[in-house]
Amino acid sequence: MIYNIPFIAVVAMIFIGLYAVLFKRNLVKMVIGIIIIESGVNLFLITLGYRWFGENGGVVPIFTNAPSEAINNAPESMVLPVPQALTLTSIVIGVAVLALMLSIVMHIYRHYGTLDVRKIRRLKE
Amino acid sequence: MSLRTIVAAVMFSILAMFFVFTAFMLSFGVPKATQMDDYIIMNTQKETGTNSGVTTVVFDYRGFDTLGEATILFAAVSGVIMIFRRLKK
Amino acid sequence: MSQMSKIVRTISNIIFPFIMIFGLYVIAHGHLTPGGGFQGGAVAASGCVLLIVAYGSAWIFERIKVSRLSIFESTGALGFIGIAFLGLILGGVFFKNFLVGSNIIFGNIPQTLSTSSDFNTAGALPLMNFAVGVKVISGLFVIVLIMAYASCAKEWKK
Amino acid sequence: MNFLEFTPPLIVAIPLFGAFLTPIISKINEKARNIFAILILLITACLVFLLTQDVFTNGPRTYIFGDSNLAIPVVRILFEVDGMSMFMAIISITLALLGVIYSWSYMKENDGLDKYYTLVLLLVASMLGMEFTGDLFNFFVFLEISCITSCALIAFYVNKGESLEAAFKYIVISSIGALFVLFAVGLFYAQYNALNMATIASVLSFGFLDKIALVLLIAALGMKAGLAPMHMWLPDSYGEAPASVTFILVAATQASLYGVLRILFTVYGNAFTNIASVFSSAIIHWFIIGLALITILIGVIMALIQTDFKRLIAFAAVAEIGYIFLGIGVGLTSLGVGYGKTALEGGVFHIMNDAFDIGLLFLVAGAVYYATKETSLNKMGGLARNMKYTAIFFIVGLLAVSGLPPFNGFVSKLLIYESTFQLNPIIAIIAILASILLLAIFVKVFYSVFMGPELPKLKDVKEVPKSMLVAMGAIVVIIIIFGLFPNLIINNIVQPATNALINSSSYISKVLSVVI
Repeated sequence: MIYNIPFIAVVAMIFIGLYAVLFKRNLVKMVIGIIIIESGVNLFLITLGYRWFGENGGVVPIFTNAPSEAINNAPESMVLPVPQALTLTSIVIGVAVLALMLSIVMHIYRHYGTLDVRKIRRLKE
Repeated sequence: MSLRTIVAAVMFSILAMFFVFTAFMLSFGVPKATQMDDYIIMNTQKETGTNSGVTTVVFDYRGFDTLGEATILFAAVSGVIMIFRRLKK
Repeated sequence: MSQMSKIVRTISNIIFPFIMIFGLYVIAHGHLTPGGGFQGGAVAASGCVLLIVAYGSAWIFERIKVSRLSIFESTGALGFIGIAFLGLILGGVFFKNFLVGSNIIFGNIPQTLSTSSDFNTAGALPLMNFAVGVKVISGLFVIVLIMAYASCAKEWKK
Repeated sequence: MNFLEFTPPLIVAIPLFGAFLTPIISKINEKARNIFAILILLITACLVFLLTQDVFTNGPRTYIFGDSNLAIPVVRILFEVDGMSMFMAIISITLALLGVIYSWSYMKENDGLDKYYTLVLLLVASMLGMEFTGDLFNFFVFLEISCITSCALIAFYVNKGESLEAAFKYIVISSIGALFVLFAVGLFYAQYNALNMATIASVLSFGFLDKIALVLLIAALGMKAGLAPMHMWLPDSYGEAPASVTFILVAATQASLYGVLRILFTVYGNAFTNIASVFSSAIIHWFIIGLALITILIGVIMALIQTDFKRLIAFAAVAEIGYIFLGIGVGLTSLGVGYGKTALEGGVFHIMNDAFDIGLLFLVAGAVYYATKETSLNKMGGLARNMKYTAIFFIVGLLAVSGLPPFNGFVSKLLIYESTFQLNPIIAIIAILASILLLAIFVKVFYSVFMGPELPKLKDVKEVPKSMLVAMGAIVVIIIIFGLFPNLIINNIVQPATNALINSSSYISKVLSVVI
């Protein structure tokens, strides 16, 4: 039985992302780390909305030519719709943040000529 | 091992302990409470006339989130255009 | 990016309409099948990005003005918030679905748990889907176009 | 259905509508766009003051999106406006209005201004949205909008390397913080299948997952508000952004500070009181007080060694946020009992005072930069001769920030000192010493910038244009009024806000009574 492997996958993705952000020197690798955390949290939101039913699991909550046995016991057989809407919003947020970060990284590279965090860090405390 | 990496490692491990606990406290596939979602699945066709439960939540029940999200995309595009405003031929 | 070879450009000319039609289909049938404004807009935007890749961002950057695209995008956004304000004016509550049950357009209501799919349902949702779809297509197209052109532009005006 | 019924959504929807319209209007000409932006903010300001007067008299007001009747499990998004959110909305809208008036002439010679005004209107809409929403996920969406818009605005001076760096550091830290907020919202959804703050607050059982959600929320929102261990982004972004943007960013930081208050007092409100887990609630209070003290000390000590004018004021802003959290931490220890109530009043009042004082100092720094194009302190001198008004404004600002009697800083800091002294005298002494040190730093800055010999390079410096003086003058008037009539302000602005925070049951019953 897949006990709760999705949640373990979420924790693993969050830590790979956090590791990349905290310990990596290259700016682009930090951006990739943030996107990994982003997809980890999205996976967490989606797995919250899953619901077992029968042997092949819940059905998507869309009624257009849905299978008949899913229609008969309607709410229990269908997966929860709200986390899917939340994840849609969070994915678009990920795209927006990614676009902004990459445009800033492009500018930093054009301005400093390097992507190494240590060389750029002129803003001392 | 500069001080910064030690502090980051300590913070890293404390966070690790929190997240691992959450992973084992939640049960996959058996949600604890589902009253809100059952209401949406049963009333989506009656109240909004939509067959797809997800689109009802995205555009009607929680439409204001999608307005917020449309502004996020709008803000990101204006931000990128503003940052690259010096880009002429 | 420089232009691709002639073969790639002709193939992309052939495929481009099909991608756009599929994207618009996903936007239009958001309330019946899985999909909607954002997902369909992303599919159609990938069709436009195919053009950027095939014809080179410099070639596209001269022909398509970024300011016109951002006007296109803010009209999409104004459409979306306009429908929300219409809900306030007609239905009395912000974001009210004022077309459900009315016989203007998209008015009729399917009876509960029916699996038939009738396009003329779901009140203001298809309009919102179109508005968001227009916004996402032009928004993602602008972002990819600018970043593609910026990466290969020789120098920027100081 | 009188007009007041749908003012809350209008207050957030009008700036959004204005932001979407600005690119089209800026096609006409420059002046039309500036007037349009100020007009939008004026309409919103009138609506905010109209709603404030109503909410302070007859309690919180809710607004349901999409349908007038509320379904049994709260499915729709709900705007819940109570005393505290109106208090923060007043601060946000006044700072935004004065910021846009200030940036009319401050930003005149820059290019790319129609995108600048769009992003400023979006930032204002997201601040007001964060303060009005009663839905946790909606709060996350507006928090994310304010992250993206302020990051793009911080990176406005594209050719300066430091502002790009500050923007990148800001967006990295804010997006990780926002993701932790989303994770906590997921935890609430997993247990109670509700996203509405009031329904979660009424059914919260303070289990282990709720403790983790509380830690994540306090860490993420505290970091966004500038609390000690993760405040590094604040001096960089405040120092590198244009002064009018920093002025509005001060209000955006306090919007996430409002988020901390809303989580602590409303969502976990009755979890602290009725579940007599004295042990865990005591940890939270002392934790916040400890962090507040560290923030004050870091802010003041770092401000001592700064040579850049705006970074110095940014570190003073960090110290001021430390005072606010000190007031809240002490207020939490004994909710509603004697000194706890005065501490909370001091903390909440200090949010408004700090917003105006630090904002005024940033505007003065912007005026000095506008006139001399200089930011480092040792390259300036003798500016008082030909920048008289700015010098006077700076004196008012520095006296108000360090809490001297005739101005508003004194009133709220006195409340905070008085209550922390009753809790633990040592903390109060440290806070007072830090405030005196702050005064010393600013006097040194005043002499190095405004007094001193006439520098040859700065001989032809002339006073800043009219619209900047109007904005700074308005804040000085507000500071003096608050300073001279504190009881007037405390009784009918701060008191309703703190009462709204303390008895969170009125907030919760407003939603649940509508449902049942």
